[in-house]
Amino acid sequence: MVVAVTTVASFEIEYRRYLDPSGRPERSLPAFARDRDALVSLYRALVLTRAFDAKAIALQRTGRLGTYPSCLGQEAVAVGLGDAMAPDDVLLPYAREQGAQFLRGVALTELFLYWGGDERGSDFRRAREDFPICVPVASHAPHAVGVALAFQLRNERRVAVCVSGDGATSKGDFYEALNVAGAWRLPVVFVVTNNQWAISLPRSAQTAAATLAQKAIAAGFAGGQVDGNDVIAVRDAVHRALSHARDGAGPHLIEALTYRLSDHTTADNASRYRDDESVGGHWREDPIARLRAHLTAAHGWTKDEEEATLASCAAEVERAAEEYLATPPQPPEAVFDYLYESLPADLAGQRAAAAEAQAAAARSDDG
Amino acid sequence: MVVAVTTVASFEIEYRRYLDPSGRPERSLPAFARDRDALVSLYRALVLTRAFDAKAIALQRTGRLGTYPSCLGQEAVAVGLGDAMAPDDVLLPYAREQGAQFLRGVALTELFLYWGGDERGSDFRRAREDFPICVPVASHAPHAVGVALAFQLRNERRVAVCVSGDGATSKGDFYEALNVAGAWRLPVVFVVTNNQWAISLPRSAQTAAATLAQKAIAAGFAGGQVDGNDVIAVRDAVHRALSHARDGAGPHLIEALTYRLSDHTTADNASRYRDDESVGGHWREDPIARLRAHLTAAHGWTKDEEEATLASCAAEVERAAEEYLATPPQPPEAVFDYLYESLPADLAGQRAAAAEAQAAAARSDDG
Amino acid sequence: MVQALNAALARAMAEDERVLVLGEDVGIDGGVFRVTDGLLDRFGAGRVRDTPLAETAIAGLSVGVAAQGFRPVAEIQFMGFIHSAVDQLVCHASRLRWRTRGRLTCPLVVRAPYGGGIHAIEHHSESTEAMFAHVPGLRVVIPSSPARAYGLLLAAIRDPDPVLFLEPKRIYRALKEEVPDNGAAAPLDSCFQLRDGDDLTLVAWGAMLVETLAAAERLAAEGVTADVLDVATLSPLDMGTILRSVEKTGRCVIVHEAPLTAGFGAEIAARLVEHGLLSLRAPVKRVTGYDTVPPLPRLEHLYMPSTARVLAAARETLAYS
Amino acid sequence: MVQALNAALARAMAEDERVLVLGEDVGIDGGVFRVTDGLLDRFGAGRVRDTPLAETAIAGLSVGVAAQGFRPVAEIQFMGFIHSAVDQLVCHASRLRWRTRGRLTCPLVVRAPYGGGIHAIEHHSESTEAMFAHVPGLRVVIPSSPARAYGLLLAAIRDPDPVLFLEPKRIYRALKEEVPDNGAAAPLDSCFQLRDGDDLTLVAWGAMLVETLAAAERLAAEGVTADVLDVATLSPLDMGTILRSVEKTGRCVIVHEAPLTAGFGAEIAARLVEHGLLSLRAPVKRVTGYDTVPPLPRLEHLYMPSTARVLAAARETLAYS
Ligand SMILES: Cc1ncc(C[n+]2csc(CCOP(=O)(O)OP(=O)(O)O)c2C)c(N)n1
Ligand SMILES: Cc1ncc(C[n+]2csc(CCOP(=O)(O)OP(=O)(O)O)c2C)c(N)n1
Ligand SMILES: [Mg+2]
Ligand SMILES: [Mg+2]
Repeated sequence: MVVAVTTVASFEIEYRRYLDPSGRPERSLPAFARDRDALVSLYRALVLTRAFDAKAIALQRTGRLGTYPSCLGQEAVAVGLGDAMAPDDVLLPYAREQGAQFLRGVALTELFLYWGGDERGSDFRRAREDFPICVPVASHAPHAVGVALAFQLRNERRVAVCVSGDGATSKGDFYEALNVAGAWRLPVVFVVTNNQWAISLPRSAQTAAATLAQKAIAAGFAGGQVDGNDVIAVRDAVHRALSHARDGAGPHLIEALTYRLSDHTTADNASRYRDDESVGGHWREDPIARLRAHLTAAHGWTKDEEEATLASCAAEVERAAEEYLATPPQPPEAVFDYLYESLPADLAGQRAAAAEAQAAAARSDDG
Repeated sequence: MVVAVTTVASFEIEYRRYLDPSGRPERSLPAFARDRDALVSLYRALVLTRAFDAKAIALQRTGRLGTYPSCLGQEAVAVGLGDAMAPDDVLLPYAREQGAQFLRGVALTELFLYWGGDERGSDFRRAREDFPICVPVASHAPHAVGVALAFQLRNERRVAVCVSGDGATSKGDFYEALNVAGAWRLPVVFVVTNNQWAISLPRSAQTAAATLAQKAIAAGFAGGQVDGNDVIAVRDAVHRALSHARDGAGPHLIEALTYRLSDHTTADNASRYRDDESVGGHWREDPIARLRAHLTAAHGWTKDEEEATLASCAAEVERAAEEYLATPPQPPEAVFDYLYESLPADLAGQRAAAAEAQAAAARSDDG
Repeated sequence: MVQALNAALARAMAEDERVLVLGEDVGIDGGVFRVTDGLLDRFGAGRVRDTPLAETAIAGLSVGVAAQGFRPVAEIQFMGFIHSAVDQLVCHASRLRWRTRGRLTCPLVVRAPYGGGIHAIEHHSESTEAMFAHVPGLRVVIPSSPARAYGLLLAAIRDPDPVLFLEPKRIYRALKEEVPDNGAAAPLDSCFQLRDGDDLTLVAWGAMLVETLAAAERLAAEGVTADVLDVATLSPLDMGTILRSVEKTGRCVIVHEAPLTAGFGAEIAARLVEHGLLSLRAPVKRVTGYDTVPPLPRLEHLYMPSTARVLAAARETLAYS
Repeated sequence: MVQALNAALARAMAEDERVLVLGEDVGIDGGVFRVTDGLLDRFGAGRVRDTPLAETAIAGLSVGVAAQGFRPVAEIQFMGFIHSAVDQLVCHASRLRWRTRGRLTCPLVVRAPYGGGIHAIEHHSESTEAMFAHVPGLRVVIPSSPARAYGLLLAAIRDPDPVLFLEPKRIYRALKEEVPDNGAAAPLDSCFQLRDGDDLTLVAWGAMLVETLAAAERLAAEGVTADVLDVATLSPLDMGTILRSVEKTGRCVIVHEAPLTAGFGAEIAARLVEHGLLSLRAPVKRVTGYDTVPPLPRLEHLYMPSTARVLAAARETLAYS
């Protein structure tokens, strides 16, 4: 029987990569990536991020930091997008964007403070408009829409960049944000770091969608995939999306394919749900080794330069760790301040009572 | 510059229609639609629905019914899907599916009671497993996923059918439901009645998506469009989706294109946000006239048959309205019962106090 | 009250271009209750925005645009649909200043019509103010007259922190009164004393002031005078005024439409017994909705606290000694 | 407590095949706190389901599958993430039986670890039980020991109506005790009396019983004896037991971790003054978290109610006359 059918819409999802896992270019590189200095600074950002990550885990293991989410193996996503952003764009991170935050001007000490359990870690001295880390998954996606709305209302050529994980794409707020961003053609770029896991849930069980990039189709704008372990591809894709958004052409979604080499956090034990061999295989995709290989082959990166880079990053991380460990906690009043611009009378009473309670506790041994 | 791009996924959205607005078949009709009796029963269901709708509005205007959402012009969507469903499938309606509910066995009197402000209107004597009308937009979509999960767990060849509007597709719970349904390959069909409006918001402002059918792409399953004013196309599309789901092939989304000829509800005044001319034009698409024209041309539908149908539907609606108006309200205790299977002691106290308060009010004139 | 709210919004938008109005049907339709009527024509589609049907996004994008220095006034069409916005209000709006030690702030107002008594359809009669009064960092404000609606909404919009502004829809059009559009804000930290008395303190907010004032009238006719306090700003709460009144009267009845258990009346009663036990000459009574779902229209009248119930409680309290 | 909860879940699944367990990471990972450890192996992926990361869907599909006769036990990984499920709990789970006059029901249990004191990251220390105790039709249950966790969880799963089951994560592993896996459910409508006394009534729930019992110990050493009541089932509330105790002691201190204002302690205090005023020989004190966000680990200890604060309040109450 003939069926009454006409095709009314069709869509495609593209994938981008420049460097193969061994660091060999598969295609001619984008302009920025032919400049040795540009690549070296990307490389240093990757190395610094990994050094910070290792130190954070070491501090946690020795009881000097709280639960911490490692970004081991995913550094290129954060570094690529952080490098592509303009200073006055606004970053809305999830939790594994250490590399991007550092490039944005967030101090290593600030991130140590935050994961060390001190609210001042979110009071960035630079990157004043960037959002703090967002623990409730995907709940920052609507914030990015609001930030982009502010840019649109003020006719500013700025873009909000929201980063989330593969698991976040299952949440309603993620989708609502995409839909409004599309409906209002807002300058916002959604970067989905697909590290293949949401704690113990593999990407394959998170959604039946063949790609996470196609989540954007439901919201009426384009999405694409990129090799998230190829920092050149990430930076290039994010840069394109940013220019597109700056020109008023609306939002874009980038799915960066990578792999979470670490446990979900220091509180997690991934061996309960995935076997180490399969994880080990992903080291072949290591974004740092990949860029180093390319630098060596194409730009004569030397052993001395490598060692100097490692050393300076290690030193920078050590300095930050010491500064963090030397930072005294906030005064007790900090429990009450910062909630309202000016302390309401009702809360002032509690603030006083609390001070009294502490004084009492100090006097007695009951505490 | 050559760019490193490969296409990793592509999608298409199809549109189906059998009868053009004048009732002329554009394609050979599906088997069921060549049977005069089948078409006549569909036709009667459409006429009955419109008669009920008119009566409900009349009752509301005369203060004998509460706020009511008319389905004028959209009857073919509900009738087509209601007719396609098997008795033991489960319907999760939004609010304009009167035609489907009647075909499922919900009594006209029950819907009058519900919109008249009586909870017993949701205690369907038949269609015992169907869900009641769902006022919080899209919040029933996850319920459909749960019902479908029950069918899957029991290996039953049953399907949950969730109906919502175009506005509902912007909500996070709608999307979360689609995503889980796709991930778990559940037997559920989502029908989106795109009547072009969400109260005052036109479909074009609801989302940048070219179609609402493509919302399914984000969830990893197929969606398609159908002419929602062609009851044959609706029934055919829903029937295909149901068989597909029954066979374990997972969910499907159908966007039924129609038009809300009425105000949003009896509490709304659509002339504030759309001009009557543009609305009037849509009468050319009237699903009832369309099927009648086809019945007349292809099956010798007579004036007598037409009048008999109108008369019997009018009579059925009148009987139901009288039954509704003659139904005394629930006893006062009904305010406390049905909340828990057995009344907790704490609530029993309030139940007694309430009875006392009423008695007092009855005695005095304070109430 | 609708006109007063509309005037306050227009005033706020005119005097501060950072003020935005957004929500479902707030534009050309002027809001389903017409509170935003005319704002689109006057201030344009940039600042008066119809949103897609998505409460989480409405609240969440408001947090984002507020962090950028705008002052969004977001409408949730009915309080029954505010639940999808709770996550954004609890995890973000109320905490952004706290989380960033004051670096980013959230000068946001979320407006929502609330309460029953208008024979509405399902999910259109809820009053869940107590759930929000429990959220640190979120102000909860409820007007009970056109004048207070005007002054409190202006204050809420000018406040640098997030405010949940609940509008008792039953009295949207009931109470008519001339409200001078003078831009004068009302205080966000004090109860309003609506009647003066010596024998009894009646505490209420929102539409329940109608029944409460009627009861006070009735009692006055019988020679019993009552303080009638409109709490207005549930959070932060002005307990001082209530304590002072009960110190004088020794007797208190609290009236609210929300269910009894864990309703906001409990907080007031608890503070009375904690800080005013000595002045209490009778048990503090609460006249509230029952711990049930608001019934559909046919039985709704059995649920709503009535003047008769307020009077009965008042008389019991007065009889106590 | 983790083992007791795990045993209760296993028992319930073994004795009733309609019982399902679902949530994020409840399968192979056994839940981030291991409460569902081993259930996947024993009962299979059909009945123990890892869900996508979507709390609204978790709650909503649980309502749907419950309406079909299953008995889902849904886990929300931390109470700080329950807000996205509020809409489903308030508008649907708690009302399905009511809305359909008993035709469709919702035998659903939503489990969530709650409370602070474990030096967790942001949004992992909340206690918002009061918001849910205000929802008619939703039971709110909180265990304070392994034995009560076992009995109350079994009762919650067997109950024909929706139950929010909050697990005080601070004592997940703190209190060790042998719990016989005898399938015996605990009552869902009564407080547990943990200590007997004459001078004072201490009321608490969840992890706060640790500080409360410690305070009672200390007072006993000083010759002051206290009734210690574990409310356990906040809603519906067993006020009778509390009233009887205060009738005896005349003095009451309520302890909870949640912020003071509109916390559940207010409901108990309010009922004491409404129904037990005559027996009150001192103001009812509440020792609670402050009306602030739970601070991050470095200052968290300043927020958590301490034994010292409970003692101070108890002594004030005892000194009062
Ligand atoms: C709304 C919400 N639910 C649950 C959690 C607990 N949780 C923290 S991270 C996480 C998985 C996130 O996965 P993904 O989005 O892929 O990001 P990833 O951690 O893999 O980078 C979960 C379930 C949370 N933080 N927020
Ligand atoms: C969550 C929620 N938000 C807002 C409303 C108020 N409301 C009722 S119907 C409606 C528009 C629905 O539009 P659509 O989904 O297209 O269905 P239609 O009414 O057009 O059939 C709105 C905003 C609601 N019922 N639920
Ligand atoms: Mg992930
Ligand atoms: Mg519509």
